[in-house]
Amino acid sequence: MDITFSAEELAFRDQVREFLAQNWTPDLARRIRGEDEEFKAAQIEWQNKLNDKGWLAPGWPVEHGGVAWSVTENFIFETERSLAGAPDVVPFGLKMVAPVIYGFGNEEQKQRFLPRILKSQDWWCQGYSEPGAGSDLAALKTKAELDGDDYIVNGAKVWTTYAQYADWIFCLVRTDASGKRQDGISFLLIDMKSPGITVNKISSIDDHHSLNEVVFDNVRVPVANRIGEQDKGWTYAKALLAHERTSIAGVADSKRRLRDLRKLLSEEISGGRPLIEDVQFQNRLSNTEIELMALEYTELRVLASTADGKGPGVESSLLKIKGTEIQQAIQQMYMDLAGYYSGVLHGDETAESIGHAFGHDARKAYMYGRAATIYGGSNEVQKNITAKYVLGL
Amino acid sequence: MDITFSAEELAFRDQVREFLAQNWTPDLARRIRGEDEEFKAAQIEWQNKLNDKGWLAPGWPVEHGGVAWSVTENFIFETERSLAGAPDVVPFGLKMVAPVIYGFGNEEQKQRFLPRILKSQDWWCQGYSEPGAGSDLAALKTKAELDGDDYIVNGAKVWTTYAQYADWIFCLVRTDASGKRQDGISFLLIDMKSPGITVNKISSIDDHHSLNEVVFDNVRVPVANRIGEQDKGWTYAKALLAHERTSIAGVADSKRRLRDLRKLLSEEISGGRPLIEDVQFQNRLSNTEIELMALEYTELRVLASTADGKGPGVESSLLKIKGTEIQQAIQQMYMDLAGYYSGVLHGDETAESIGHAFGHDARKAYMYGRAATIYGGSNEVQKNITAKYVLGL
Amino acid sequence: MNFNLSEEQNMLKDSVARFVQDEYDFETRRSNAANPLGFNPDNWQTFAELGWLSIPFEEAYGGFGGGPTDVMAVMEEMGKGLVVEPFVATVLMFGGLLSKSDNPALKDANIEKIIDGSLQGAFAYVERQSRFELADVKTQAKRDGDDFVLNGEKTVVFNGAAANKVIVSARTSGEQCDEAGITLFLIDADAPGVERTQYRLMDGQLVANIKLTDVRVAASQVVGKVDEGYTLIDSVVSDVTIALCAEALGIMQKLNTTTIEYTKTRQQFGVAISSFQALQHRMVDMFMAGEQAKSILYRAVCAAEGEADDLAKNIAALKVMIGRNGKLIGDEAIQLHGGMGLTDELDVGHYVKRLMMINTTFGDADYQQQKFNRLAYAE
Amino acid sequence: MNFNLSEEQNMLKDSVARFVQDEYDFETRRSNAANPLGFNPDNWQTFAELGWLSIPFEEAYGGFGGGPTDVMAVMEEMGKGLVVEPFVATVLMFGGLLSKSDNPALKDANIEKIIDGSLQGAFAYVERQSRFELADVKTQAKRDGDDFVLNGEKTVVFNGAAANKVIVSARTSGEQCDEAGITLFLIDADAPGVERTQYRLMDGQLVANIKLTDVRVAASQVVGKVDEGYTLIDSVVSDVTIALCAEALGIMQKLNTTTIEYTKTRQQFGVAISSFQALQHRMVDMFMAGEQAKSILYRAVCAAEGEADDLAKNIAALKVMIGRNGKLIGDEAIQLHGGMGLTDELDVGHYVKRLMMINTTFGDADYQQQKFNRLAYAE
Repeated sequence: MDITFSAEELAFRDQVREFLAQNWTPDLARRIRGEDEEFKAAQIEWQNKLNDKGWLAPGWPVEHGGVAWSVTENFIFETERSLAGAPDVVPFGLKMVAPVIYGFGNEEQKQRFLPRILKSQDWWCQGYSEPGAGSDLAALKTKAELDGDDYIVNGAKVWTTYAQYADWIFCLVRTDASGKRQDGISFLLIDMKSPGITVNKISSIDDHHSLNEVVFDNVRVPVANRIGEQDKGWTYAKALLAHERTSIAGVADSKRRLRDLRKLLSEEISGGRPLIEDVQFQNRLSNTEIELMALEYTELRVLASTADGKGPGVESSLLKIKGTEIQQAIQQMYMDLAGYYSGVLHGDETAESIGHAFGHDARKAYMYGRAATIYGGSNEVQKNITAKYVLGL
Repeated sequence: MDITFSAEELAFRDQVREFLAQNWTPDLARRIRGEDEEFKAAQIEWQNKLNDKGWLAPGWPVEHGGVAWSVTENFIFETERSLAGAPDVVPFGLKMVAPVIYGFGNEEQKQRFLPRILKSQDWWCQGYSEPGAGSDLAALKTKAELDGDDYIVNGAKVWTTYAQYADWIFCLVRTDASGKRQDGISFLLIDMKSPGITVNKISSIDDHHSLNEVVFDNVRVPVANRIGEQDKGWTYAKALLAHERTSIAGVADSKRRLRDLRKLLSEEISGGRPLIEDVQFQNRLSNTEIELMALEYTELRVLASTADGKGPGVESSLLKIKGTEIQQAIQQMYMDLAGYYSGVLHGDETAESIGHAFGHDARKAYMYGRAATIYGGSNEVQKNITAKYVLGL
Repeated sequence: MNFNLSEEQNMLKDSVARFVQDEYDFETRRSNAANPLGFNPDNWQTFAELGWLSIPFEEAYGGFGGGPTDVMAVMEEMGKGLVVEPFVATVLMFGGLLSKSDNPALKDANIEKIIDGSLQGAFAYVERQSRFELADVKTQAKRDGDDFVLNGEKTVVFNGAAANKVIVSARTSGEQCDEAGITLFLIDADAPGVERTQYRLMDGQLVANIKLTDVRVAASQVVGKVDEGYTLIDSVVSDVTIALCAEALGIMQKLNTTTIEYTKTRQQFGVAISSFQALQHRMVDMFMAGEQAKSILYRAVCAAEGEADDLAKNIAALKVMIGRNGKLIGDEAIQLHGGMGLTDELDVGHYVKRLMMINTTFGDADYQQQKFNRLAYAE
Repeated sequence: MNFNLSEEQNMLKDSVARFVQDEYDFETRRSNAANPLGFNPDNWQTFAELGWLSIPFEEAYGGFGGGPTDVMAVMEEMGKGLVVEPFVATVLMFGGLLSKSDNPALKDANIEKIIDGSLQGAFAYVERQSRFELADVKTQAKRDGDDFVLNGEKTVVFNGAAANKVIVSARTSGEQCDEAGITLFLIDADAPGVERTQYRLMDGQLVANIKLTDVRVAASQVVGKVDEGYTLIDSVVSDVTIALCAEALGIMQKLNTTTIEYTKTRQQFGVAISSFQALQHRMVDMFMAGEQAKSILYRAVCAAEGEADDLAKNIAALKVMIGRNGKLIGDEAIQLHGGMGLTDELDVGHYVKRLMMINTTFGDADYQQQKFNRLAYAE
């Protein structure tokens, strides 16, 4: 039992802090909060800065441009990044499709896709969920039929985040409908510029455009874009799901959000007293903070066990469930702090001219946050998985 | 929408208060808190006083000695009784078997059993649950085989409250194992003095003797003691279950317990301040009090709907679930109020000489109270019932 | 004791239900909300014709003379339809203050116009710093001869964009948070010195901030008595709280029904998700939360009808439970709808947003619980 | 960064686990608790022989020199066996105060005897009025020449019935709730003027109230410094809190395992109740509660090992979570065992009772949360 930092680790922390101080500028922070193209350009700029430093791809094999951080270094980086308010990378390319490509792709695929992901030249999105198959991934119906050297893909994917920006989509498609539901699924990489692809915006409750439906109408996809073997896609996707759950936990970001919330609570006056002095609000804060203190160590335990070669495993469901519950509890506190102003939509007027500057952001985060317990396998499905594979029920 | 009391109802309330002031004496209150025979005698004395006044059996047909109170009168009586700290009647005879007897029994059975119940000459207990069948009542295995004018009963019942005092037990027994599980069950009244009956004490977590196992070894029960038709017992029992749930809610008693708790909280000092001034404890109190304020009206709505001839119906599950949750929340608060003294078992010393006088009682109530969410059909089963019959799921 | 509506009340409730059924499908509601006024003025005329705008007013002024039960019956149904027309702002808040003000001249001049639908009103009581404290009033009113001169800013004024007249709380004496020293003024929304900034809330309401710069108001336009406005505010806020909670109950019932229906049709893992026991138990929790909310609403309405001593405590309890149970039902409704619950096209999110705004209005569940604690446990 | 035990710690943990496995089945435990001492003295000798009684003491006094991690490893396994022998009272509390007291004479005279098993100790800190406030001390100690004379009453003294010696907190100066002015005295349990009343707690512990009437104690028997006892108490209570929480973790793990096993065998409605999804999800909640408790225990142990600045905050957080998650697990364990969970014959209720006593000791979850709030949010 030891979590004290070594001298080397402390030096690394200083290095991270220095990097953030120089590169995570207020101007970049402002632009990244923007909409559409402004956001996209700023996000890419940020990722390129990380890549220039060689810090964009922890966990990737070093020969493909990854950085081989220890669990502790990773923890230090994430903590510092988050406390500085800098965002995570967009996960679809770097954290989701890349591990599948370097884990199961062929050499040509690795050479073709990984460098462009590192340089943020391709923006990726994820094509898993379908209108009929939400958390029940294996029920997917989008089908791919072989026609010479191509697959012909027909069907639709939904809840596709940032599909409107994407150059590529990675998809689970059905190549054989005869066997068990998990069999007969293949993993395809599809160019979003292919003829026959339509992206339909989904208006969502956060009044922000992030979700889309992606429709495939006789889309031709070269067989060369298939990862691994035909009909074995489920195996490749599964390896990735545990990782997705772990990163959804968002522990470092929740820590920063709580810290900022505390500050706002000490500035907000209710009945002549700062709201932070209100015992009821203190209890809500500490209920969440204590869960988060524990979850931070749960995550470290999972990471340490991964480093020991045991893999994140099914305990990652716990991280996903608790992590998203904590996120939502924090979002709720921001809403309650903002009071009447939590309802304000952006109009011609800025939030500042109306009331609290943070009301609008609180609402956006709250509404978008409703998705966290649903995507990546709903929390109910995570409980089913835990009941079956961890508890043996 | 009207709940104001009429002049007649106010007069009735005064009458109830006067009765309680005269009959619910401190001496009786002391004895009824005693153990074993002292408790039993005091309980019977109290029921006889109610019977002398004609108030023992609300809901019974008047011709059998019942009192035809309106919903409001019943509410007034229960509220006043509870606020005075007087206990409810023991339900097994008066509230559980009696409605089955006057509802489904024959004339001879009515004449034989009802007067003795009213006079508390027979102490009844309930033989429903079995070792293998808890909330799944219909899985019962105790069997009764016809032999001339008798049934021969073999099997065992568990969790039988106060079987050690009982003169009679009403039982569900299996008379036919061939059909659907709910069919082939009969409803028998069995004399506890019958040869072949053994009562085994179950030591329970409250260190108090209330639960028992009742074993039947070739017990002869006259067919005359069967209610209604053979194999139709489930129908009679079911009619009773909804009523049981309603009375388990214990709204009036919870009101008194909360009132008394408030007083104790204002006397207990923590860090120089009365505990009632602690915002956290206030919130726990009000969380429970507000639920109870609502549940009181839920109960009134159910009662009013019963009075309109609509029957308590399946909504009674809600009363049972919420009512028992409230009881347990109150028990927990007493425990937390008592602090270290919540753990004190009775020994040679009285509770007063050790620390808080109420610590021992708090623990007993808490431990016994764990049963409330389990008996009468566990709260999980109540949710299944509500899902199926109320929500149509 | 009875919890039945009178025949008249049942007719009223049915008429609102029928209106919602026939005239207020989800797409129509969307276009009503998108109207530059924030609601559909034709509907408002319909409300006038159906007599709904007269409900809480005394018969002497042409009103229906309805009480809390009548208002509850109407609001529950309006909740089910997510009606955006400003019944609460104009009739219950603005109209309520006038109605309870004991000022015949102002009543004569205004109530009739509310009832015939020609006058839109608003009550401006929130300030930037006030949070949920009704007595936290910085807006100043200085006497100048027969007039008062108002300076300050009010925020989040419900129906503030469409209102022809606004009742404004302002300080005529006392310190910033004192209950004494608050006076209510009836002003024209286009009076010189009144500057409005309109914006939308997430529940579709069009609201406004109102800046007051040397706004001159005749003393005859004081609603109630000088320095004694707080009592009037408190009483009307109490009535309106019941109304909003009845609206919330309608919404909760709608969300429960919708969620149950959705889970019966949604297939996952080869079966309808309504067959999953874990979800069934959670829907039972939603059902119980709705029934308990209904009970405590009835309790508060009975207390208001009977002018019970513990009315304030009942109303605080009501607001706490509506806030908490509303949150439980809203959260579960979205979660059980899965991805569909996140879309703006389904009505679920809109119901949830309205529940959230009702929770916030006049203080959220936490705030109201502290009020309850003070009433119940402070010696 | 690593969360592994050292080889030595693993051996220690295994030896406790083996003892529990071999020597501490449920019936044996029951008879150990029923012993007039409140525990089995033969076991105590075994503990001494296995070296467990030496764990936290400095090597200079014959100790093992163990730290928080060693104690955690032992206590987690003791929790699983519901061991009633007073390891916490004698070794960690009584021994801990001596060990941290910087008083070589008292250490020389006592620690060796603790380690060889011949000395039973107790720490008397609760008073009738004190609730969870360690500084609320009314017991008076007046100086009289080279002695102090003690008067007062201590309640709920763990191991108070069997203890040969007792450390008593008493006030030598200051007001009733002041942290300054508390002094710790080492007294013989059978000294003149000491009157003990023993009784049992629901978790099987035999405890005592101790009345002190003109009890004369030499100044040389002051543990630590006069008037400065509070700092010592605070430090030892912090260590013992971690130990008790490790015990609680062992109990929670045991309850989780037992409950899962029970539901797999218990049939209702024709199937094992473990197949009901609603119960499965609740068992997942129990599992998550246990894992989170384990994580925050590790966090507190790491903070203690590293003597971190925010140790106090970590310990308060630990105690809150152990209290709350312990309650969740205990409640669910009983509920999912149905009627069987209510019987004294099954071990479930006994585990739950011990969890409840641990929650109460040094302040329950609510109390500790307020402490956390003060540490975290008071400027």
